Order: sequence, then structure tokens, then C-alpha cells
Amino acid sequence: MRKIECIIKPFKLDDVKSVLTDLGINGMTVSEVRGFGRQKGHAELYRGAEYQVDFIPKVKIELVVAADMVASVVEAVQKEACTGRIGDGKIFVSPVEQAVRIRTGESGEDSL
Amino acid sequence: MRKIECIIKPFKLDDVKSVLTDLGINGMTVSEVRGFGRQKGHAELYRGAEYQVDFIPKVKIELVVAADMVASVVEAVQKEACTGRIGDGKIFVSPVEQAVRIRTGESGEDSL
Amino acid sequence: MRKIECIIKPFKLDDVKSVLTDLGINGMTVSEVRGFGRQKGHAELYRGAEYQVDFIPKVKIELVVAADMVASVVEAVQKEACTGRIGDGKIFVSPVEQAVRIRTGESGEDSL
Amino acid sequence: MKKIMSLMAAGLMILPSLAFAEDAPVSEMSFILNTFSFLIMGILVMWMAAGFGMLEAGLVRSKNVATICLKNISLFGIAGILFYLMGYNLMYAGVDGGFIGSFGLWGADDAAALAGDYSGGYSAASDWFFQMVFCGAACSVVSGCVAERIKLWSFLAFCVVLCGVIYPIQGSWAWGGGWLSEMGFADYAGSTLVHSVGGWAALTGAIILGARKGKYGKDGRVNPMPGSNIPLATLGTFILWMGWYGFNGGSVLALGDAASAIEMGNVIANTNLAACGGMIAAMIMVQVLYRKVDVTMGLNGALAGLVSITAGPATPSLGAAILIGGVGGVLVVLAVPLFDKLKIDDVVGALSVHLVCGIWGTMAVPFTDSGTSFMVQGIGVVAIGAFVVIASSVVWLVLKFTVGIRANEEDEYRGLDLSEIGMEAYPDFQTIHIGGGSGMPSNAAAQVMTSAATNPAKQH
Amino acid sequence: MKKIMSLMAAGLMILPSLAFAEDAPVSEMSFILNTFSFLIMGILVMWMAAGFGMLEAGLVRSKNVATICLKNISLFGIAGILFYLMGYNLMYAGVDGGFIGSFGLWGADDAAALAGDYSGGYSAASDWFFQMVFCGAACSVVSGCVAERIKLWSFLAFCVVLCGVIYPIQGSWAWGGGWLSEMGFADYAGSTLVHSVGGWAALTGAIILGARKGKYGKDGRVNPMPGSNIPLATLGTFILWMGWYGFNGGSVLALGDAASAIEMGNVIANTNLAACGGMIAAMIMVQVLYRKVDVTMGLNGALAGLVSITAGPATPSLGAAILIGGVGGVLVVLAVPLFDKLKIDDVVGALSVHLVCGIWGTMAVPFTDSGTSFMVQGIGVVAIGAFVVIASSVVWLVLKFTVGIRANEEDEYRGLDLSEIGMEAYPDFQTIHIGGGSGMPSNAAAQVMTSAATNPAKQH
Amino acid sequence: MKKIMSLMAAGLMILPSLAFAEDAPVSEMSFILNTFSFLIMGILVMWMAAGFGMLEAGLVRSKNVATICLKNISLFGIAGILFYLMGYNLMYAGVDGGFIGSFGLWGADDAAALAGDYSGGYSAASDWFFQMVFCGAACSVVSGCVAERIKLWSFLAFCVVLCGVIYPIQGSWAWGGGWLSEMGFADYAGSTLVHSVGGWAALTGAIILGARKGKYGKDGRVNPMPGSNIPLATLGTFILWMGWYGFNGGSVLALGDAASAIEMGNVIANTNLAACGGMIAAMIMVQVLYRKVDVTMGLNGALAGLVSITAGPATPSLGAAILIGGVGGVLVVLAVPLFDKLKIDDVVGALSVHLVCGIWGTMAVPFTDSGTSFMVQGIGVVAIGAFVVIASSVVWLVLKFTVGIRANEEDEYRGLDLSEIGMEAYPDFQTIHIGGGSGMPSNAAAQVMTSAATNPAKQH
Ligand SMILES: Nc1ncnc2c1ncn2[C@@H]1O[C@H](COP(=O)(O)OP(=O)(O)O)[C@@H](O)[C@H]1O
Ligand SMILES: Nc1ncnc2c1ncn2[C@@H]1O[C@H](COP(=O)(O)OP(=O)(O)O)[C@@H](O)[C@H]1O
Ligand SMILES: Nc1ncnc2c1ncn2[C@@H]1O[C@H](COP(=O)(O)OP(=O)(O)O)[C@@H](O)[C@H]1O
Repeated sequence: MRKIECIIKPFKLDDVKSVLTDLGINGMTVSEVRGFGRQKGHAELYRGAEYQVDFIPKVKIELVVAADMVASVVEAVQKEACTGRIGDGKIFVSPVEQAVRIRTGESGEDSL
Repeated sequence: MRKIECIIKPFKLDDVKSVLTDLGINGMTVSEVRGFGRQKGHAELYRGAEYQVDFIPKVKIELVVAADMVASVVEAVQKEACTGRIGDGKIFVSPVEQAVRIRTGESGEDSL
Repeated sequence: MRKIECIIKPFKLDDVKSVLTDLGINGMTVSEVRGFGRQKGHAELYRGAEYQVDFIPKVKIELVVAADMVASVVEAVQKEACTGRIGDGKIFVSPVEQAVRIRTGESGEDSL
Repeated sequence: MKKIMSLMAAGLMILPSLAFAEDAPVSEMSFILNTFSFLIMGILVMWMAAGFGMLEAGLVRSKNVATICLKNISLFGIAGILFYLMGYNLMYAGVDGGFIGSFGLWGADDAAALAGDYSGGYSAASDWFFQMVFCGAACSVVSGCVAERIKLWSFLAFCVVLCGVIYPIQGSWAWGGGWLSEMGFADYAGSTLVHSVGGWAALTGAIILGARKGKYGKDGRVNPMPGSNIPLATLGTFILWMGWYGFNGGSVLALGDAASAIEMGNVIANTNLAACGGMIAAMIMVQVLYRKVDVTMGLNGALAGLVSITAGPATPSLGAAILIGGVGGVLVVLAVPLFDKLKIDDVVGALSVHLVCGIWGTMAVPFTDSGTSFMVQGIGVVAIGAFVVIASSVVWLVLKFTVGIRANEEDEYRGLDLSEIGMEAYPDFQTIHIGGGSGMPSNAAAQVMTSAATNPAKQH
Repeated sequence: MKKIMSLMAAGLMILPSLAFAEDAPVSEMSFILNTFSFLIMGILVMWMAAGFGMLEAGLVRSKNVATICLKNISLFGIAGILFYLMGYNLMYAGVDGGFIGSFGLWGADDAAALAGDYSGGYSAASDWFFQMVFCGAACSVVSGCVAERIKLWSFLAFCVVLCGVIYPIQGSWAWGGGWLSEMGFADYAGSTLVHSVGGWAALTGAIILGARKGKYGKDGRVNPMPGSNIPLATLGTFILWMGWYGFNGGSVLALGDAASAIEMGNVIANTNLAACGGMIAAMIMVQVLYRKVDVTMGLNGALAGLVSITAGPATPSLGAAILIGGVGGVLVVLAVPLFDKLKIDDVVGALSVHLVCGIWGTMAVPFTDSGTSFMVQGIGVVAIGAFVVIASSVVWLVLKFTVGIRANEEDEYRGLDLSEIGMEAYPDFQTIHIGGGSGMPSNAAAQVMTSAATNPAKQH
Repeated sequence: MKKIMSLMAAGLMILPSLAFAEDAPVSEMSFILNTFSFLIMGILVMWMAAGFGMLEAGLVRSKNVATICLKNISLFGIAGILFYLMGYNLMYAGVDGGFIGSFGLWGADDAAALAGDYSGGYSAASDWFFQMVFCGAACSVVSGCVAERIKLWSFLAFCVVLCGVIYPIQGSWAWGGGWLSEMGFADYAGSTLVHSVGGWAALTGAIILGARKGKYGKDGRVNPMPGSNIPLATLGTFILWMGWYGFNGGSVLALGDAASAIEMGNVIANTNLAACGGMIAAMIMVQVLYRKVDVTMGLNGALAGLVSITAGPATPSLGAAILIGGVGGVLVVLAVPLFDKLKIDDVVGALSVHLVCGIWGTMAVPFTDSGTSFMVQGIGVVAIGAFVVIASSVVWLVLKFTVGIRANEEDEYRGLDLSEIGMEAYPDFQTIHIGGGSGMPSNAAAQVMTSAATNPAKQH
């Protein structure tokens, strides 16, 4: 099994979710993160002093999938989340040794 | 060492924390995430339009443990976090190569 | 490639970010987490009942780097985030198999 | 001190103004001023409904905020309609030393004044308006106490009965010229008639409903469920403080002569200083007892001072007003943990503020007003308390065994905002499910779990 | 019912007070009371600007909150200055049955009164103040409707014209003694002259601006964009309710005689009960239609009741006031989805409340006021509606094709707070980008994406 | 313009009303109206305490919000008690052209009026109430400036001295009939006596306390620490604006004759337009200078206009009022960065608004009031400034070297809510520790780290 972490622009979340469910993925875990990268943050003004907000809101999707799904998921997310402009984000894939469904105690790919 | 990620229902957090400390775990990192899965979200109503909130609040617990602790931790969490109803969550185990305690610079299992 | 996860005290974030950019790192993803560990939380008072808040705000930095950068990053973060007092946090290193830049589709170390 | 009081305690003071009734122009001016005072002061009292709303919205957890907002504004709507349909007449029409007024819609009759006879003293509608806004305040007391677990429509049904029946009947006894007023019971602006009435109704409600899940641990532990928005609670307290000038100041019931104006000045100054005394006393108490100042106790202390002075704001000196309010502030700090010890779960401290200090304030009147007696004050407190406890228990129990009054555990855990009204109060903000502020301490979680396992409904 | 009305409908009632003008002392008192009423009631109306501000700040998404706050407070500043520069005189100076007053700065002239002749009735500045605060209310209606997408300075430019030209010109027709008042058109406190004027201006603005991105799906779906702070919206409603006592009560335009005071009492009681009726009716409607009570509909219902009674709060009985308000509450629940069906995006429900109920309230006057006719009321509604629609369309279009009125899509997505004013309303709170509350449903996201791809500006 | 002023500048206007004192009925009416005006306007001024509270709660970071709420409401409690214990008599009793009144509890004496002699003009308590609420305003100015780092009880101790000693002594010089009033110093409602007094006390406090950690970088950089709740700050400004009608309008000190009523109308209209002018001027300034409109500058601009007009709101024309306020609005936009350049850390802009514009407003009086001179106005400003600076420095320093005034660095970093009062203002909301809004920019972080390393206390 592999864990795929996708860091994307927030407004892309619904599109990415749709394409993933189309691929038959029916579980994922999402969180709000802040990204630092090539894309620069916005300037804010407060009482005569301007300042840069370096960290940009991003959404992180984590999903654990069977190894044979990795290629198609990565490709789908990459295509769907892409706007072609700086800050579109990253996809990282890493190994997972074990997975358990808490409700039933099932483990392995059955639990996903 | 292994990293154990548990995605659970928020109201189970205190129970899971207790059982983990009973097992001798004395460190973990917790965050708020939103889950998408078989469990369906709730409907909200706003000014005559109803809509579905797909993402359900969950809590993610991350803890890094020595390899020999994995089995007992996974079992304990699975038992404690289980309500038997859809949406109880998942446990994922993945490899960790190195761990460092920032305060002392210790590394390996000593640092946990 | 490796993923380096650093759990640090929130007020150290800017320092750690600086030292990382000095090392040539130009991307990272940050999130707010709550830590449970040796450091004890604060007591709050509400209407005659005192209670302990166990979970302490921490910041988690995740960054994926080429394998040969790991040592220097870990060392730099450990030094910079250290106050010498309990609760300084941890650094975990784990393997990453694949990385993709969404904008361009590049993969591998080029995508970081 | 409504209606009847203006002919009793303040009788002598009113006389000069009635005397002017002969000389047309001046008495018309008195009529106008009395009317205008009712209206302006009534507007300030209406504003207290907003104060209760913000106080309660600040002191409940974020998952119940939209519901408490809705309750607070809609109860004011109910109060207006019910006081028109039956409340006013039940309270004021033909009580004649008895136990109840008469039934019937209220309607304004200003024919005499329009024909140039100003002896009625004020416009009918201005009086109706001023009396009506008081009725809403009693409901507001209830809503805060039973928050976070009561069903919306059952709560509103209770308000209908409270506004339409319970409040006006007991009100007729003192302010409507009923038996208590004949005995000489004194309650200037309603420490008992408004605040402790709300408090008794809230107490029975809180007991019959039971505590919020997780509030009390098996081992007797009290699990705090901190309020979600302290500045909002502070704003609510400021609003209440402001509105109270109208609550007490307007209860002079006249502005048409110098004596009334002087009394109004004294009442407002005393009201203010009682609030000051209550707040500072509560802050000092809480600092001494807990080594830290809980803001919400300071806020409750100010309100405690206000409730305490309400039964008799015209007679004390400023110094006495500070003391009366200060005792209220001390009482509230002691009462809050006491109710918790009794496992009576009062979300915003309404019982400590309105019930306890309402009784204290009523019993304190004879200290500064020689025309009253502890005995009669005590009779009033007990009689009204007994009536309200019995009447509201009946209503709560009828509701409980018909439509039900309590949200189920699952709904309570998710919050009434999602389960009862299907919306969130702060949908854009991430709320905390970890650690402090969640109001879901471990044994509570255990309870909820059990319920979840046995109750296969929609889940989290 | 300004100026002219005080000589018309209320004419008889005012007479006694004018009669007193001969005997110095009393008429001085009448003068003082009239003046004081204008000031106090005007202060309450000013307070409504805060109510609109909080209501709108609570009903927009968190990324547009700071901007809507700024708009609401600055439009009140603009109203004051413009009403001084030209508004007041355009509305009241030398209309003489015509269509417009005269141009010129306004200045107080109290020479007669200072010389002991009180026949003017009230101080000049008190009248100016009372009329000015009404003008701000019309702008506030607009701001809520066109929120979350309009550019700050273009909006303020529109307010300048609305306060300086559009509002006073149509106002002169009825309250300034122009042609509508000569026909007998009755609008006591401005259901039409203030509320539906704001509503028409908002309607043209909403149409010309277009809906917020993502609000309406291709398939006709309405995507909710929930308001970010329900207690704030509730507070705003309470403030408006309170201020409305001044809005309608002050529109008696006199307090110097008993008849006026009686009328003021009736107006305030009716105003209150119309709000009660509107709110309760809306809550029941929404419960019946959707099985849950949307708080924001309850709030809108109360405001609907208030707008509905505003055209004629002096003549109905209390029961009739409840009905008039109640119909308003029903209308608002029906109108909100209707406007959505028409894809007219009204962020806070301003059209349903102020336009629809403004018309309803105006047309309802003849039911209780025999001195008015449906025909004349209809002429007034149509004439003023037509004028405002045309005039504001011109202004909106001129702005659109010169400086532009709409923030670009990228800026709208990021929120006007960051793009227009470079700050956040709640910088310390984490806001939600996932799931509910984001107001960025999937097809919206798609639209934004397209725009993002074709518009290589700064990004997210 | 208190007490003494009513016999000076407005002397002629008051005469007619005093003349009526002979003919009983009318003068009783004057007495009532004067009293009622004090009460209603005083209630509006009390409301400003809530305005300051909300403004400050909105402009501090979320970790200090509960504490600032507590400070703002408790300082009002302190003001009431201290003004009773000593403040009123120190300010008004037997000053006789001198430098100080007398010591002693205040008590109402209305015997003459109750006996039918209305020449006193108003009820004693109404006057006390109106004077008392002003005293609270001066403290509120201080609390905003020294927020986010001062210890709770030390701050309250300072308020005790400010309300009980400093404020009344300097107040006696002008309003109590002391030496400044004899020179002809004019300060109608307190640009100097209230606002700049608060400002000077705040200035010394801010300097002695030092800036918040991290506010000023080594390289002269100013690190913004954005306010956590902009709608709350906006609400606070609306409340202050509303309350200011009472602040200035009530300072006519009479309503018993037509001349006073006319003056009150003018004062309120001018007050309103000065606020409009200040806000619009500030918005334009900030747009021109920074290309974006900082909301908080707009809010400060409105307040600047209000402070500016306060020294002389009766004499300017409406146009002049706009200008006086507008200059205030410009000053505030320039002063905010100036204080930052001087590394005087003023959290909410209190110095720019209350001190700078308080001086400007006082010096601007002679432009429209020929009875005053720049020289005398300058003497008043300097004398009062010097006295307050010296007196409050002594108090701050005594506190500093006894109980301490500043929270330690660790506590400051965690926020005063956790460290001083052990609770959170928004416990349910996730707050941001990453990036903007944290108010913990990098060099600040560095400083905190150093402290943390050397100070082995409880940590984060
Ligand atoms: N090495 C990295 N490790 C973890 N996250 C990264 C890394 N580099 C970039 N990111 C994440 O990806 C986001 C986008 O990266 P950025 O450099 O701005 O643009 P792009 O994706 O177009 O290269 C960042 O905001 C950050 O959240
Ligand atoms: N493949 C997956 N990868 C990551 N997280 C998942 C995955 N599947 C489910 N989850 C997480 O687990 C939670 C529970 O899953 P769900 O399908 O609703 O019920 P169950 O756990 O009973 O199978 C989801 O809300 C989501 O957070
Ligand atoms: N085994 C672990 N797995 C994951 N996170 C941990 C673990 N142990 C500690 N942490 C994280 O590190 C933080 C600091 O740990 P703590 O025990 O308080 O102090 P120290 O880092 O000085 O040992 C914790 O708050 C928690 O977030």
C-alpha cells in the first residue's frame, strides 16, 4: 500500500475529490495546511505598516491506496489540480506497511 | 521505528489517549482533519437552499513508536476507538528511518 | 527522497524557516497541531472549576528533500528549534518514493 | 413597582403632579412626560433582550450559538404577542386585591386624554409597552439556564405559557393590585416579580431537563464547558447594564413632576452603583478564592448587583446601593459552584444571578425602606416562588411527556445548531475538537460513546 | 410621514399644541419636547446604521467582513455630509407641490424661536438631524444586497448620488410637500420612501453587477454561501428593531401635545408587534416548508414585519399590526428563494425585506387608514419605483463603464478584504477551506479555475 | 462644559429658563427636563464604555481579548465607586477659583426642589450620574493604549487613582469653577478635560511600560499585530459615535428652555458631521498614502472627528464642524505612524485619537467662538497636560517598583488571557500560529526565545 499526499490549491479540492471518486477511491482525509514555496504570499496593511504573509493556505489530501492504484491516482490528481500557475502544489508517494479499519478490525487493502 | 496514524471520531480522542498512556506511550501529535468516506455528512439549510457537507470532522493522531510496540498500539487503538458504526476511521502504519528529540539532540528510539 | 517532519514550538517557526531557506530549501508545508508529551499543558479556570488543557499548540513542518540533504536539514532544525526546555519537539525522517510537481508534471527531485 | 405602587409608596410624591391635573397646560405636559418616559425607558428594557441574547450566545459553546440566538430573539416576539393576547389584562385588569386579572385582548383607550382629561397620567399604549418588555426579560432568564440541550419548539412553547399565564398571574398579585400589594409587599422593578420568577422557572426546567451530557463526572468532578465568545458575553452585560437604567428608572412610572424626576435620578444612580459594587465584589471574591479573575464571574457579578438593587432602588443611599449590590456579587460567586455541587446545570449562571440575588434583593428592601417588613417580603418571595415552581413544573412535565423537551444525546453532542436548526453559527471558523474548549471531557466522551453504540441513528 | 404629513393626517392633533403657541411657557415646552423627540429618536435611527452593519457583517462570508464593515460605517458618513451639502434642501426647500426642492447648503435658522416665537415647532438642527439619519438607512439597504463583489469606492460613489440626489428628489414628492403628498399618498415613516427606495437601488445594482461567482450552478442549483457570524447578525437585528422605535416613533414629528404622545405610544406598540408578527410568521413558514428553522429567516422575518408597518404605524390596532407584520414575514420566506430562482443574488435578503415588504406595507395602509386609497398608494409606489430604478440604473451603468463596479474574479475568490482593503476581519482565526461554509461549491470552483487559467494575475 | 460653563458661555441662554423659576409650573417642567436630559444623555455616555470595550476587544490579538473585556467593564465599576467616594466632591465642591475641591462622600440633596424651589435646576443624582460617566471615559482611553502587556490589577489600581484623584483635580480647574474657568478656558464637553487627560495618562503609561515584545524590530521595522475582530471594532466605533451624541449633547447641561434645546440640536448635528468629516478625511488620506483603505484607520478617523469637535460643538456651523473633524481625521492618519516611529506602542491608536485630536479640538475653539482666545486655550492644554503627565508618571512608577506593571515575557507571549485570568476569549476557535495574524514576527520570536532560555518558568 502507498500513501499519496497531495498539496493543492484550496479551490481545487472539489474537483480533485470528484476525479478521485470517479477512480473508485472512497476514502480520503483532508486537512488545512499552509504552504511556503515559490508562490509568494500577499501583502497586508495594518495601521500604516505593510507586511507580507509568507504562508499561503493550501489543502492537503492524504489517501492510502493499493500499490497498483498509485499511478492512476497521481496522474489524475496532477491533471485535475493543475492550473499551470505557480503554487499548484505537490504530490508525494510513500510506503505504508499496514492499514486497519477501526470499525471492523479488517486490515490490509480490504480496510481501505 | 514506525509511525502510526490513527484517524478517529473526535469524541474518542480522550479514550484513545488514555489507553495509549496506559501502554506507556508518552508522546503523540494530534491534529484536526476532515474525512471523506462511507460515512455521509450532514445536511445544512441556509436561506431556502439545502446542501450537504461532505467532509466530516475527524481527529488524526500521529505517533512514532519502536517497531515492537506497533502491534499492541494498533490493537489498543482499534479496540478503543471502535463504536461499530460507519466512520470509525483507520489506522495506518509506515516506516520511519530516524527520530530526533530537538531539546537534547538524542536520536533513535531514545528520542521518543 | 525523504520526508522530514519537524514538530516544534510555534514561536520558533520563523527562525526555522529562515535557517531552512538558508540551506537552499524552497518549499515546505506547515500545519497547526497539538502535542501531548512530557511538557504539561496549562490550567484554565471557568466558573469555579479548574481544568487542565493537555494538548499544547505546536507547529508541524513537513518537507520533502533529496536524500543527501537530510543530515544537514535535521541538524539545522535541531539547533535552531532548540530552547533546551521540555516540549521542544521532535524530528522524524521517513522514506518517500515519488514526488510530482502538479504545475508541470515534473517528478523526482526536480519537482521539489 | 408597577401600577399599584405608584399609588402606594410613591403616592405622596405623585400627588403634586395629580394636583396639576386641574390646570390644563401643565398637566398635559405631565401626561406627555410620563408617556415619553414609559416609551424611552421601555425601549431600554427591550434592549435588554439583546443583552441576554449576546450574553448567552457568548457563554454557550459554538455548536449551540445559532440556536440560542434564535431562542432569544423569538422569545421576545412571543412575549409581545402573548402580552397583547392575554398577559396584560390577566395582570392588570380588575385584579382588585385578588389573585388574577381578567381574560381578553388588550386595546388602547385614550379617549379621556384626547378629550383633554389628562388624569389617566399617560398614554395607554406607552404603559402597555413598558409592562410588556418586562415579561420578555423573565423568559430570557430561562433560556440561558436551559441552553445547549433543550429543543427549540418546546422551549418556545414554555415561553408562551410563561408570558401568557404564569408571569401575569403572579404579577397581578403585586403590581396588578392583588393580595400581595394589599399586604404591602414591595418590589420596585421586579427582583422577585421578574428575575426570581425567571429563575424559578429556569430552576425547574434545569432539574427536569437534567444536566448537559458530560458536565458532571461520576466522581463528582465538574467539567467546565467554556463559553465560546467572551467579548460577546461582555457586550451582553454592557447592554443589560444600560437597559437596566430603563428597567429601574422607568419603574418610577412617572416623570411629570419634580419628585418623580428626582426619584428617577436616585434610582438610576443607585442602579449604577449596585452594579459597580456587585462586579467589584465578585472580582475580588474570585481572585481571593481562585487566584485568578474569571471574566464571566465579573460579568455575573455586575448583573448580580443589578438584580439585587431592583427590588428597592429608590430608598438606599449610594453607599447602601454599593453594599446591596456587593452582597449580590459575593452571593453569585458562592452560588455558581453550589449549583454545580447540586448537579443543577445552569449554563450561564442565571440561577445564581436572577434567582439567588432576586431573593436577596427583595429581602434587603426593609433595610432601607421603613415602609416594608421582612415578614411581608418573605411571604411574597415564598408565595411567588411556590406558584412559579408548581406552575412551571406542570408545564415542563406536560411538554416532556408529549413533544419531549430534550434533544437526544447524539444531537446534543453534535450541537443544537446542526441538529435543531441545520446551520452553524460560525461556519467559516475551524472549531476545536482537541483538548480545551471542546467541552467533551473524557467521561463525557465515554457516556456519549455508550449512547452512540446503543442508538443507531445518524452519527459523527 | 415627514414635514408635510404633520400638517395633513396628523393635522388635527397638532392643532392644540399650536394653539398653545400663544401662551409663552407652554409653547416653549412643546418646542423643547418636539426638539428633544427629534434628537432622541434620531439617535435611535442613527443606531440602525450599526444594526445594518452588524447584520451584514454576520451574513457575509468571513473574507468580506472587514469590507462590509467599512462600507456600512462610511456610508453613514457620506449620508451626513451629502444631506448637508444638498440633500436636505433638495427634499424640503420650496418643493411646493412639485418634483424637486432647491439646491444649496443647509444652515440652521432658529432666530424666531430664540426671539420667543415658538411657532416653528422645533429646533432647525434637530429636524435636519432626524431627516438625515433616514437617508443613511436607504444606503444600508443597498450595501447588504450587493455585498461580496462590489468595489469599495464605486459603492461609495453610488451612495453619494443616492444620498445627494436620488433619495431627496423622490423624498420631496411626498415628505417635502411635492406632488405625491398633494395627491394624498401616505407613507408614515418610509416603507416606500426609505425602504423600497433602498430596495430598488439595490435591485438594479444586483442585476447590473451579477451574482457572486458560484452562487448559481449551471443546472439551476443555488449554492448557499452561509453567513459567517450568526450572533452578529442577530445583534444587528436587535439593533434594527430597537432603532425602529425611533424610526417610526419619531415620525410622529411632535411630542409637544398629548395627542402626539398618544400617537407615539401607539406607533411604538404597533411597530413592536409587527416585528413580533413578522418573526413568528417567518419562523412557522420556514419550519413548515423546510422542517427546520433557518435563523436568518427568523431575523429577516422580524425586519420584514418592521418594514411592513412603517408606512402606517399609527392607525392599525395591535392585532392588525401583528397581521400586517405577519404577512411581511410570510412574504420574506417566499421571496428569498424567488429572487434566487431569478438568479438575482441578494446576499442578506435586502430585496425580500425592504423592497417586497416596503411595497406591501405601503399598499396595506388603506386597510386601516380610511384617509388613503389603494390607487394613490399604488401611484406612489410605481412612481417612486420607476424613478429610482431609472436613476440608479444610470448611475450604476456610468460607474460600470468608467471606474468599474465589480471586483475581478480572482479578487472575489480571495475575498474583498484582502483584495480591496488589504486586511482580514478575523486574522487570528483559522478559516475553513474544506467542505461546508467555504461558499465555494464544486461548480463554482470550476468557474474560478477557468478564470484563473485565463487571467495570469496574482494567485492563490 | 460642565457646571461653571452653564453660568459662563451659555449664561445668556440659561437666563430665560431661570427667569421662569418664579412661575412654579413651568420651572418645575424645566427642572424635570434638565434632569431627564442628564439621565438620558448620561446613559448614552455610559454606553460609550461598551464602545471602548468592543473597539479594544476588536483591535487586540485574540490571546488578550478576554482580559481587555474585563478591564473595560471593571474600570467602569471603579469609576462609579470612586466618583462617589471622592471624585465628585474633589471636582465640584468648593473649588472657588482654586485648584481643588474638597474631600468627602457625595450625597444627593434635593430638599429645596422637593419643597418646591426649583432654582437648583436639576436633580442632584442626575447631575452626579452625568459627571460620573465622563470619568470612566478617561480610563477607557488608557486601557486601549497599554493593552496586551499590562497586568490586570496594576491597571485597575491606576484607574482608581485616575478616577479618584487625577481626573477630578484637573477637572475642578475648568468645570469645577477653578482657576482655568476664571481665565476663560473653554472645553465644552472635554476634548482636553476628558480625552487628552486620558491620552496623557496613556502616553506616560505606554512609555513606562514599553512596547509589546516584537512590535519594533532592531532595524526600525514596525511589525504589525493586527486586531483580531474587525466587526467588533466597528461595532465599538458605532457605539462610541452614538454615545457621543450624549457626551456632547448632554453637555448643554440644560433642556428646560428653548435656547438650550436649540443648542442641543446644533451640538448633536455638529457632533455628527465632525465624525463624518473625520472618517471620510481619514479614509481618503489612507487611500492616497497607502493605496488601500485600512478599516481601522477609518474607524479611528471617525473617533478623531468626534474628539476634535468636543471642545466646542455649539459654535461652529455645520461646514466648520466637518472641517474641524476632517482635520482630526487627517491628524490621526499622520500620528499613528509617528508614534510608531517614536517606538511608543499604542495598541488601538488611543494617543492619536484622544491626545492629538483632543489638543487640536481645544485649540480650534477660538476659530468659531469669539469669546475664547488661543492663549488661554493653550494655557489650559499645557497646564492640564503637565499635571496629568507628572501625576500619572508618579503613579505608574510607584506601581512599577512595588507590585509591577508589566506581565513577564513568557506571559505576554502566551497572552494575558491565559496568564492573567486563566481563560480564553474564543476557546472553540482554532487560532493561527502560522504566518500572518500571529503577531509574532521573526525578530520578536528571537527575543522571546532568549527570554525563554534564561527564564525557566512554565513554557509553551
Ligand atoms: N519540498 C517540499 N516539501 C513539502 N512541501 C512542499 C515542498 N515544496 C513545495 N511544497 C508545497 O507545495 C506548495 C506549492 O509549491 P510552490 O513552490 O509554491 O509552487 P509549485 O508547486 O508551482 O512548485 C507549497 O506552498 C508547499 O505547500
Ligand atoms: N483510503 C483512505 N485513505 C486515507 N483516509 C481514509 C481512507 N479511507 C477512509 N479514510 C478516513 O477514514 C474515515 C472513516 O472512513 P469511512 O469510510 O467513513 O468509514 P469506516 O472507517 O467505517 O470505513 C474517513 O472519514 C477518512 O478520514
Ligand atoms: N512518540 C511521538 N510521536 C509523535 N509525536 C511526539 C512523540 N513524542 C512527542 N511528540 C511530539 O513532540 C512534542 C514535544 O514532546 P515532549 O515530550 O513534550 O517534550 P520533548 O520534545 O522535550 O521530549 C509533543 O508535544 C508532541 O507533539
